[in-house]
Amino acid sequence: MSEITPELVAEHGLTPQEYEKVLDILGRAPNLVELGIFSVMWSEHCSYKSSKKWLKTLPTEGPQVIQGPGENAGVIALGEGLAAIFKIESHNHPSFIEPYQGAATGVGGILRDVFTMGARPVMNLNALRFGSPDHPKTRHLVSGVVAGIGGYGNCVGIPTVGGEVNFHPAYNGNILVNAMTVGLAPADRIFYSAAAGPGNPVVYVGSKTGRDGIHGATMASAEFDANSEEKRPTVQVGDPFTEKLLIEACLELMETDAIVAIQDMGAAGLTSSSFEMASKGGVGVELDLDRVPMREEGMTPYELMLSESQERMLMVLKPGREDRARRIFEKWDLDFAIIGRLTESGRMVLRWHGETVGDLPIDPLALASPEYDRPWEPTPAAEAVAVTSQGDPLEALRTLIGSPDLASRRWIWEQYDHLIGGDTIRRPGADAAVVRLADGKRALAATTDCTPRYCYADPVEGGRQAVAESWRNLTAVGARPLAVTNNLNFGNPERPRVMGQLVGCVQGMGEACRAFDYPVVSGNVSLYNETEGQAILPTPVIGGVGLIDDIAHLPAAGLEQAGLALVLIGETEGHLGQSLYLRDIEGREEGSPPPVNLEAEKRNGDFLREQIKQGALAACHDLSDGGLIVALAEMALAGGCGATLRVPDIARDKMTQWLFGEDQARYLVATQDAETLLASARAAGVPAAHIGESGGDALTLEAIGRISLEDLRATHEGWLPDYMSAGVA
Amino acid sequence: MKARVHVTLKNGVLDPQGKAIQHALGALGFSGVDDVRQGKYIELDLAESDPDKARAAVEEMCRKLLANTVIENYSVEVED
Amino acid sequence: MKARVHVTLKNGVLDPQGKAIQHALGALGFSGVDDVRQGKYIELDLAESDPDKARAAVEEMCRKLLANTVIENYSVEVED
Amino acid sequence: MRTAVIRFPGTNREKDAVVALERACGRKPEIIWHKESGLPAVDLILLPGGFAFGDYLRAGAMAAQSPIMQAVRQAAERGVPVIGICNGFQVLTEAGLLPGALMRNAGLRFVCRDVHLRVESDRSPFTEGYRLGQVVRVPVAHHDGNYFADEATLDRLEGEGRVAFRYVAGPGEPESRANPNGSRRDIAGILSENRRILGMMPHPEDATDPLQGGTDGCGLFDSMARALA
Ligand SMILES: Nc1ncnc2c1ncn2[C@@H]1O[C@H](COP(=O)(O)OP(=O)(O)O)[C@@H](O)[C@H]1O
Ligand SMILES: [Mg+2]
Repeated sequence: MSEITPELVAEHGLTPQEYEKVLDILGRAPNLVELGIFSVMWSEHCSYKSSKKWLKTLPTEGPQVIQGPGENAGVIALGEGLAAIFKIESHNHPSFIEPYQGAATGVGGILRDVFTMGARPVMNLNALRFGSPDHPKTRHLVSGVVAGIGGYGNCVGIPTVGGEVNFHPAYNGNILVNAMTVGLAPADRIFYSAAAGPGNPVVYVGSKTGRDGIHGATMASAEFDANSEEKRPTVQVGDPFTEKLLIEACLELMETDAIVAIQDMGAAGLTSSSFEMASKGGVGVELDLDRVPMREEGMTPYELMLSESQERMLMVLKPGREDRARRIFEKWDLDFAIIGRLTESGRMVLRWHGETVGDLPIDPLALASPEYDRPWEPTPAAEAVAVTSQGDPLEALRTLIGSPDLASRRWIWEQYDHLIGGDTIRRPGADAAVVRLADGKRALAATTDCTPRYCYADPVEGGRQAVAESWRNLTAVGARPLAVTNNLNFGNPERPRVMGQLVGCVQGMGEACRAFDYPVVSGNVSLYNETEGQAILPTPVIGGVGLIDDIAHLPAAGLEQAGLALVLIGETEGHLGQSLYLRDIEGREEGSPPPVNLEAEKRNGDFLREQIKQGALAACHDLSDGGLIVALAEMALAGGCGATLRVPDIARDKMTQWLFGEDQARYLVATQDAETLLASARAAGVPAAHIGESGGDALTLEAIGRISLEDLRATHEGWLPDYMSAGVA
Repeated sequence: MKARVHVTLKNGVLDPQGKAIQHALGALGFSGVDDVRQGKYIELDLAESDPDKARAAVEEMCRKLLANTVIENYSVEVED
Repeated sequence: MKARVHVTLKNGVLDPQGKAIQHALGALGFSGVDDVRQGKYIELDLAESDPDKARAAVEEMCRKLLANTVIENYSVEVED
Repeated sequence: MRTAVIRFPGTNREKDAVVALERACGRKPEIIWHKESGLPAVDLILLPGGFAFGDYLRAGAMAAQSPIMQAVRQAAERGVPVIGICNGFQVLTEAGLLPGALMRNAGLRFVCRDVHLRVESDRSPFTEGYRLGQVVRVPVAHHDGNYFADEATLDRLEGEGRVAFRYVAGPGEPESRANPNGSRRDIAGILSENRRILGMMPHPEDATDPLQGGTDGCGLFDSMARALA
């Protein structure tokens, strides 16, 4: 057994203080296996040591919540005996190293978090951030990430129905790949991870364990030879076929009454899954590591405990159910091995050919992980910006609609099977994805949202805005927003400015979630997203899920017929700070983001949902990046019908602000009956204005000019495919 | 001049395809197949006629495009 | 004993992957690449120790599974 | 009408097919596991979409060797109609029940979108409900749908009227977007010699409900229900 030197401790990412705590807990020095276990259990990824204090401030409860944060995924009730199970997770670093496999295994990981709780996954979404399109790596990363997400999801057979993509130089050295899965399960048959019942068998199923993704000490330790790099791929390769079998086998087993507890082996593999299950259930575990199915010869206990091989699950079965379970996994040609038992000891005892190679107390390790109150600094308030230029608005629109952040994502989602299952009733490209439930009447809606440039300028406002935008996107398809999952992507939390961004964003998110009764039920934190001192923009991605009670009322995403009145819902001040207009037309990334008025959001959204329910709206779209004129152009392109817009007199002198301002809490709707809609709005205290009509094959700004849909479509659809084919990916 | 490139997965990297082939061969009744690894085989026709230069060029192609050196090895042969 | 199988596309079968590689090599500035064909390379570890028997078995594997003879040729080498 | 849907490990579009079959035939199909060696007496066998065995090695290659394919072959020989959609088409070519092969899409990327198909033969139990020359819109979702056969085979398929569907440009769509995968002669689906086996890459089963964005796929399922009832 190698000696534990300070270097070895440091290589395992433990600070000297943390190592002192290890010595305290054990009352002796750990051996290498044990050190490896502490190292991964106390890693930022597994312990949330920098973020825990702040995550606790988020609202997590509500009558709809069956399970909030703390399990593999969050669970909410949909009524009629059905539950939705969902979570989002990042795979940022692996995707930068190897975009195809990194993104693919990210999808695999989040799928497991959801089906491990008993759900059949029904929708995948992904939130992606890439560097500047000019950066030499960007094309390759876009190509690989998109192919990887599609490659995995398509093969497993879960429709990928939504997501978002931004480009910004702050992600040049550190892209973000966040994947979200939503699944469905009977509300009375949810599976949890708390182990129970000393004596019960601990069962390993899925793929064999290889030397994938083992971090920590390498060369310094005598156990590793010079070839260890070659032996230890840092990149895991996904096997979606095995994942598909694993889903089917697990769901088949879940139909029987055999499982006490189940948990996927995600980050830190066997270590975190076994410790978490034991700790949650207050039991001990004995594992015979030599029984773990192994892919390669000569694997060590250290490697087995730390491997991050994909497509594996750990379960505790009821006594006597082993054979039945084994038959199911054999039917699906998957490995099945009883690798241990639960005990009453509260300890994790690891054996290797009969010899004890590790013996650790479970709770101190799992629960007493470090928790830091890291120093933080608020982001200084930004100055208000003045916009004086009044350039040609239609030219600006043409530029924006074909710009990297607003151009059509068709090139991406056509690589995703977004139709499989036959229940996709709103295809990608609109506000929220909509997938019909088996009852044929209701549907789930989901979306991912974040505007990182807002978060950077004002973390609190940005945090609020991300939640508000997701809530709006669900509202725009007539869904009742039910709950969110979130992925907090930030730089190095040891830098007070970055920590301040996290604190601010979480504060803003919490306020908005509270205001909307839109609790956080799951999430993920990804820190240290920086290279060479350049941190990413703070990117707290919100994954929102809502329920449509009757799909008969689903409004169209676009203008599909002439003669409809266009009504703008919500108040327009013309806020251009941090707008895409300011950035992409005037080249200024400046100012404060548009303020989010949570009351106005709620009032306008509730009003809009009611109108949809009454069948008053033919089409509906929320306003966000690029403001009113961009939203209108998107609706015209989506439905294939043009429109005429009247700039109100009061807006004439501030036309740029009126057209491109990114004020929140707004929707653009099309209706047959503007008068009734306006009257209802007045009654509800909701600002609303009749601003134009649908019709024609162009977008016309009355008394200003027109731009043909064909022209708009060419720029909008052209940018991404042209960009991707202009160089080697 | 012809060049031949073999691109194979590094040791220790999971090879789902190889694993599936091995399994399928077993199901077809071929016994005694202990391991299967699948790689790529790429043939190039080059205008270059100097073998050393051709090899150098193809090795650069491997690094830049043909192999994903994070998970794959490559080997190059040129015809003499 | 080790066997190596090369599966290549027949002449006359258009090879989209090869074409894409050729195009990408051009875009990367490699000139003089006249043609690229991509095939598969499969390595098998066999329990069999008689080379003739091993070869015969692997050829049958190719016919039955490893190659699609509508579009592909195969060749087998066994280690001696 | 009794129908069977074959399920391989990695099959993933069986639900879509089951829903469409049930809608047209009024009866749930039986799902048959690939390890079975026999089939119940049925009037139609459907091989659905998916990634059987991960599509590793070649799409459909391993599935074509499954025990159930023996039974499918025998049923086909007795004249039981067999339809392979997407992965099912790939399996049928790999099993030698249909000529040619499905190669990687010419664009190398997976493609999921609506395409337009012209009905090239109304002489089969699968297509008789369509008008010859009718253009229908249904989605594709595949990575290996690039149909290849040698010239002689292609000539023969055309000569014998065995091309069932061809990709064509839809209204207002550029020619260049018509064929999503590079298939020879824009072939999207073909029939066997006796016209009782159909293989096609597009997914008519995902175009059977207005909420899916179209119902042009109903023609195919209704044809089968009528022809085989
Ligand atoms: N930003 C967050 N907000 C709310 N809950 C979070 C957040 N980040 C992580 N969680 C919760 O913490 C728990 C552990 O997360 P994680 O380690 O990602 O789980 P897993 O190991 O299943 O991938 C989960 O219940 C997750 O939902
Ligand atoms: Mg988990």
